[in-house]
Amino acid sequence: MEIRNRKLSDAEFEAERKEVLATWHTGKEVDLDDAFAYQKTLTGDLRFGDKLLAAKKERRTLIQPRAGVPVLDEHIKLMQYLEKYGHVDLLPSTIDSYTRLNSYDKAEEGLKQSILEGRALMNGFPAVNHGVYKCRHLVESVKTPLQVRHGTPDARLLAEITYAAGFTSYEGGGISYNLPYCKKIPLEHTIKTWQYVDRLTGLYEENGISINREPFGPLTGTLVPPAISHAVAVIEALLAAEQGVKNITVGYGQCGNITQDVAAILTLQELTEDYLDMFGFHDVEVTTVLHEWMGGFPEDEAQAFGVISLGAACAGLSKATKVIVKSPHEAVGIPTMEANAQGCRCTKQVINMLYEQEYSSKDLEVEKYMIKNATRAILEKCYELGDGDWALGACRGVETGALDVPFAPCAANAGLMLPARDNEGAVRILDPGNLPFDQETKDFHRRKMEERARYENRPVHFNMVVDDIYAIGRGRLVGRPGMRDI
Amino acid sequence: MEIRNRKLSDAEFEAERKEVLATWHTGKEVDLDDAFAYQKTLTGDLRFGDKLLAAKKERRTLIQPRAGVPVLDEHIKLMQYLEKYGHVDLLPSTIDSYTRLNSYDKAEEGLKQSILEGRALMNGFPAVNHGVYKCRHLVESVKTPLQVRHGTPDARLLAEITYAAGFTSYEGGGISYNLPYCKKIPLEHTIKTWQYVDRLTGLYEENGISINREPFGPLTGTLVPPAISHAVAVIEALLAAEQGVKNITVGYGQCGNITQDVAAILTLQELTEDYLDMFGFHDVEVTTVLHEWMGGFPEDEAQAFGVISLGAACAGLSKATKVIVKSPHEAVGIPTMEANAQGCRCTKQVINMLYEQEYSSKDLEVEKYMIKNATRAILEKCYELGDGDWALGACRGVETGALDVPFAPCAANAGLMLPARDNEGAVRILDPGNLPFDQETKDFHRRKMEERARYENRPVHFNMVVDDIYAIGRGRLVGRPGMRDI
Amino acid sequence: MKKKTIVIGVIGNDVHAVGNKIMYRAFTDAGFNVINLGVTVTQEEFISAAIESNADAILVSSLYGQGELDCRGMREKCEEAGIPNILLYVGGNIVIGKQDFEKVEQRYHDMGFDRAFPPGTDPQVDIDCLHKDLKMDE
Amino acid sequence: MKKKTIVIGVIGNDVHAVGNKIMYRAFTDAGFNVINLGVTVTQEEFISAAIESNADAILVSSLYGQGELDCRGMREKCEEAGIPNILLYVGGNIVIGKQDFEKVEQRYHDMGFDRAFPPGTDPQVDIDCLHKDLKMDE
Ligand code: B12
Ligand code: B12
Repeated sequence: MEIRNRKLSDAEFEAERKEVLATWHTGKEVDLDDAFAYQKTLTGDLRFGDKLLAAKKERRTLIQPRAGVPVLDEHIKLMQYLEKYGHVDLLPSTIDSYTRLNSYDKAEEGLKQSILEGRALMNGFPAVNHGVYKCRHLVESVKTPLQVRHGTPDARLLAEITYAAGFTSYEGGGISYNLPYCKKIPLEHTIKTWQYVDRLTGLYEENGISINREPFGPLTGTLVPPAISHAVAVIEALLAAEQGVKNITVGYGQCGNITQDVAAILTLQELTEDYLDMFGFHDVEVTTVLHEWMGGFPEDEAQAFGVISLGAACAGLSKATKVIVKSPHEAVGIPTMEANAQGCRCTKQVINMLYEQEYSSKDLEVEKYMIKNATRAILEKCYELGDGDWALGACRGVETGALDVPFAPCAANAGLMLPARDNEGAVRILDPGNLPFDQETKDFHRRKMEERARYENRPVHFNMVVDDIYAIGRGRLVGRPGMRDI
Repeated sequence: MEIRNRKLSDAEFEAERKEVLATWHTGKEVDLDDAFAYQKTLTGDLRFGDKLLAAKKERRTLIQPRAGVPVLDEHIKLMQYLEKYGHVDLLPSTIDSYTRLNSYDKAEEGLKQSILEGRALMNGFPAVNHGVYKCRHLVESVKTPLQVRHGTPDARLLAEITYAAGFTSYEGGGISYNLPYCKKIPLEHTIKTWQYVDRLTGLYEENGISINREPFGPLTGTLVPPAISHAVAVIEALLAAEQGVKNITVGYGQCGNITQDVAAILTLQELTEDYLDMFGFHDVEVTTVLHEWMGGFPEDEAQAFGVISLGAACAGLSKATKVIVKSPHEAVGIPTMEANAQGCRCTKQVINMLYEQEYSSKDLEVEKYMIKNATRAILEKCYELGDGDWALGACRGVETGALDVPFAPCAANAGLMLPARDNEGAVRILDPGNLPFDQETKDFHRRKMEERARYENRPVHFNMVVDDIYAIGRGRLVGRPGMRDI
Repeated sequence: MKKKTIVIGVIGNDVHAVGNKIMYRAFTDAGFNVINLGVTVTQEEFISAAIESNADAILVSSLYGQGELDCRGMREKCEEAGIPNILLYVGGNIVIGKQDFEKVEQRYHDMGFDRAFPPGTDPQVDIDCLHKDLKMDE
Repeated sequence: MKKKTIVIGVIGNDVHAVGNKIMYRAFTDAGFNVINLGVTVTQEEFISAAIESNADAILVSSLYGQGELDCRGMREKCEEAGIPNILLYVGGNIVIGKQDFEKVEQRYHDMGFDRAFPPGTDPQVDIDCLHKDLKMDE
């Protein structure tokens, strides 16, 4: 497949669209004019992007949970509960894993079984199976804007249906919903399907309807150094902008060291704006999202609240535009609506208490500098590999390991680099693999890892990585040798 | 009463001691030689002070809950539960409020009723009524050093009994256990009874047994500016050192602005060491304690976890030697042992995750400077008022409002100054009353309050204070006009 | 309308002063004549203050958990003192620990309190109840 | 003693890769011959890999919650494929939400799994069970 970063022509889009809508019977329910008309009834605080922009202006951090159950009525109940008892500012609808891999028939079966057994057997809301009208019923049952949250390599039909139904934000992207979310799908393929989603978004935009788009920041959620997720975010923002997207939220998953986390959010905003500007997209609005800790959680709920609070604190201190909330059930399973709302209230308390506060650490500048340098190095290498084309560059970058996501299941990912925490708990590069870093950056990371090795009296080694993966679940940030629970 | 800061003579002490031991029948159980011998069996990690010093060296923050129930067996069960499921480093025994005001007969009745009804009717452990032997049984039932935590203006008998029983730390002081804890007892009186406690501690010290002493830092727990609690802590440290105390933990209650809180712990350590040194006490070991938020809590447990976590974060970031933990039941009532342990585990998770991290805010120096300046101003004024005697100076300072604790119930307290939060949530002085601040300090506070007034578009006024008192309970730090829950 | 008089204070060995200070302000602002006895108030002190001021109600605060012990027999003492029908409220954290409030309320009703309020009750709620119980809006 | 062979992988549409990578390492370090099928593995893939490698056990991971749907009929498929008695383990977050694990275990036993493991089980526990069930220490 030849992939290029250029706007789909109307003809290309139309042709592809026919195929997409035919992949499941609910595709028939989508009518663009009707969709535009419906979307236009949703204004002000009912629009995701508007609410984000207002928050950004006030330097407020909005809160949003993840949540989705298969059966429509139950899902509506869940959303209303989160509105009322979670005090959420933004609502999700988390899509089930069958839909995510386009197994609509399996989803149909799972939905049926869930109704039959009276309990959820799927991990999310199968929006495609429900179709446009049922999803509109959902939209009309709440007073809060809704976003589709998923992990779908080919999310074209899902976008068609949910946009037509009045969702005003859509998570995902061709890289961020490939590498962490599938095993064998080529990157060209997902970038292409996501060009479609972005073009669809652009089409709405051209018709006066702004839909917020959010590349998935945390990737595998496991020791992802900021520069890597930043590079993905920037590329996906550029790809989206090319198709006419105007409202983008770039994301980052809390790593655990406060200085690094605050620096990450600040640089994410700066870098994305810089690159969009540099490539001529001057009218794209950029906001940020911090995801509370995305790796393995402690099983104990009280400890989980501690992790949640520290994530919330980083969001609050960095003035991320929104924060994606975890629940005290995280380590065990999909939260009950009560547990989910608890995570929200805990987060809101922390966010509120930090609203007035700024984080002005002396080390912040160093951290910001290092993140920016490393991100730019990856971006420049990709651009070069793509001969000036971001889509091609992303593919070649991933292939060669210039853009390398740790622990990704996808075969396309090189998997050569290894991350680990340094002695202050910041995520660094233990082995750069083929990351295109300059000597300064490499030395910095190496020095940081050696500092830790000296402290722990063991060599810089993969054991550190394993210990770090377990660490937060066992009550600490850095995986020290011989650590016990708490 | 003539109060002077000088070491009690053996004769004075002996005479007073007879009276003290006669005030309740369990006083007969105290025999000093036997007590020394018993205390000497407790070594290493069974001694509170040693554990604190080891932690200080490693820059670790130990965790300690509050907990106490009337019936001995239940209390032992509680302590063992907290050891096992709270992962606590230090144990308390919180004393009931009848014992605190020396109503041993009422305590006896409450204890009886509690046994009779099979549920606790008192808010703590009546150690005096239980006496030396039963308390030794408690000490022997746990592997963690125990501290007496209370709020007792005249705590002489309680000290005699618990020291003899093997407690290795004792909270309180003549000022900090007067102003917040009683209505009419003159300050001279409590300073005098606490000289006795400190002399008793000194006597143990002279016999090779170090007992840790901890002035009560948070005072009324409600918008107490650091300089005021610091001044009390320093004076009580000096008074204790005069009687021969060698191991002192000075405390501070989280105010909510991270920079202020970290600055407070750092300056508390510095100031206490400086003054002890200045007055010739070169061999006193000083450690610090941060109390998680001591004011009104949110009723919702998830929100309470947020408050707890932020407190824990301040302790972890400032490397306080220990942190006193709150529970998610705080707003409602004395926590069950389960809720208490939850607070501990949440705190431990946060503390652990911040162990490797430092807080190096650029504003920290300004904050430290302001706290030190204001504390020194109060201390110097008291010293001057006391004609060079700290005990007399404290009394005269309180009388004139040079040392003024907000919201204190005690008649001795002037109650002229008013605190409120500034626009960043730091606790400032809204009305200095008679606080002996120089122009720079006064201007600083005034400016900070005016900043807030401008932002809120209302005058600097007592309404701010009321709003601030409610704020954290309602889900935020600064009490803004018209605020709703969360 | 004549100003209604209420006596407020914190009972027993309880020294929680903050809520008391705020209640004083709130009730004064709401037009009551408030006799504030502060903290560590005995049943006897409440009752004599009520008699002296010819009060319409006594509002007992208890925060520290021992309220149940401290409040026992208060209604009987009021009867003995000749104010058998005086309105008696209690509020704060009136028992030890987190308990089912309906049961707690019942216990206080049994002790002769007209109303018992759960933790953190907003002063506006108390004021509304006083208006109702003292028929102030009729 | 001959090395025991085990097949591991993550079933269904599940892409949780981290635990799988760590298990691969842990079992290899513990002396097993490990066939790792990675994520999104079908029942058929597990079974053919087990037959091909003459495996002693299949360790199914399911993290994403839909394991119950994905695992139904697996024992029957093993029987059909001629490995009716192969040791079958399942572990991870094998149901939706926080459920009573005893009931969950029962459900998986009923489906023909020899053992089911609760969330976050340490690899050492799995290794100990394998040693026992494959009589490796006898
Ligand atoms: C600040 C505080 C302290 C300060 C008090 C300083 C002072 N002198 O005022 C200090 C640190 C000294 C302290 C000490 C103690 N405290 Co204290 N304290 C608190 C805390 C955190 C806040 C109280 C407060 O000021 N709230 C703000 C004000 C505005 O609200 P309020 O007091 O609730 O009052 C409002 C309403 O309740 C209502 N209200 C109050 N009374 C009445 C009456 C009527 C009739 C009505 C209608 C309404 C009403 O209106 C008020 C104004 O809005 C509470 C827990 C909480 N609420 O978060 C614990 C708490 C009250 N304390 C408690 C305890 C046990 C103690 C101690 C025994 C120490 C200990 N074991 O930890 C000692 C007691 C000393 C003594 N002899 O009394 C417990 C009581 C437990 C229980 N009931 O089961 C609590 C609930 C904490 C807990 N969960 O363990 N405490
Ligand atoms: C990281 C993570 C992700 C990453 C995964 C990246 C990747 N590709 O690997 C991302 C962000 C992409 C992700 C996506 C999703 N996730 Co996820 N994820 C997690 C998380 C936070 C950590 C998992 C992890 O890596 N742990 C560390 C490793 C070392 O531990 P482990 O995986 O548990 O494995 C160990 C043990 O369980 C055991 N073990 C595992 N398998 C087996 C098998 C046997 C036989 C034995 C004996 C032992 C054993 O040994 C392993 C090594 O120690 C967990 C929650 C948690 N645990 O805290 C949720 C979690 C697993 N995810 C969940 C869900 C629902 C999803 C999504 C559907 C999105 C959503 N709704 O939020 C998608 C699913 C996509 C898909 N199609 O599969 C749920 C599952 C819910 C449930 N079962 O009820 C969880 C529990 C979170 C939650 N509470 O909602 N996730």
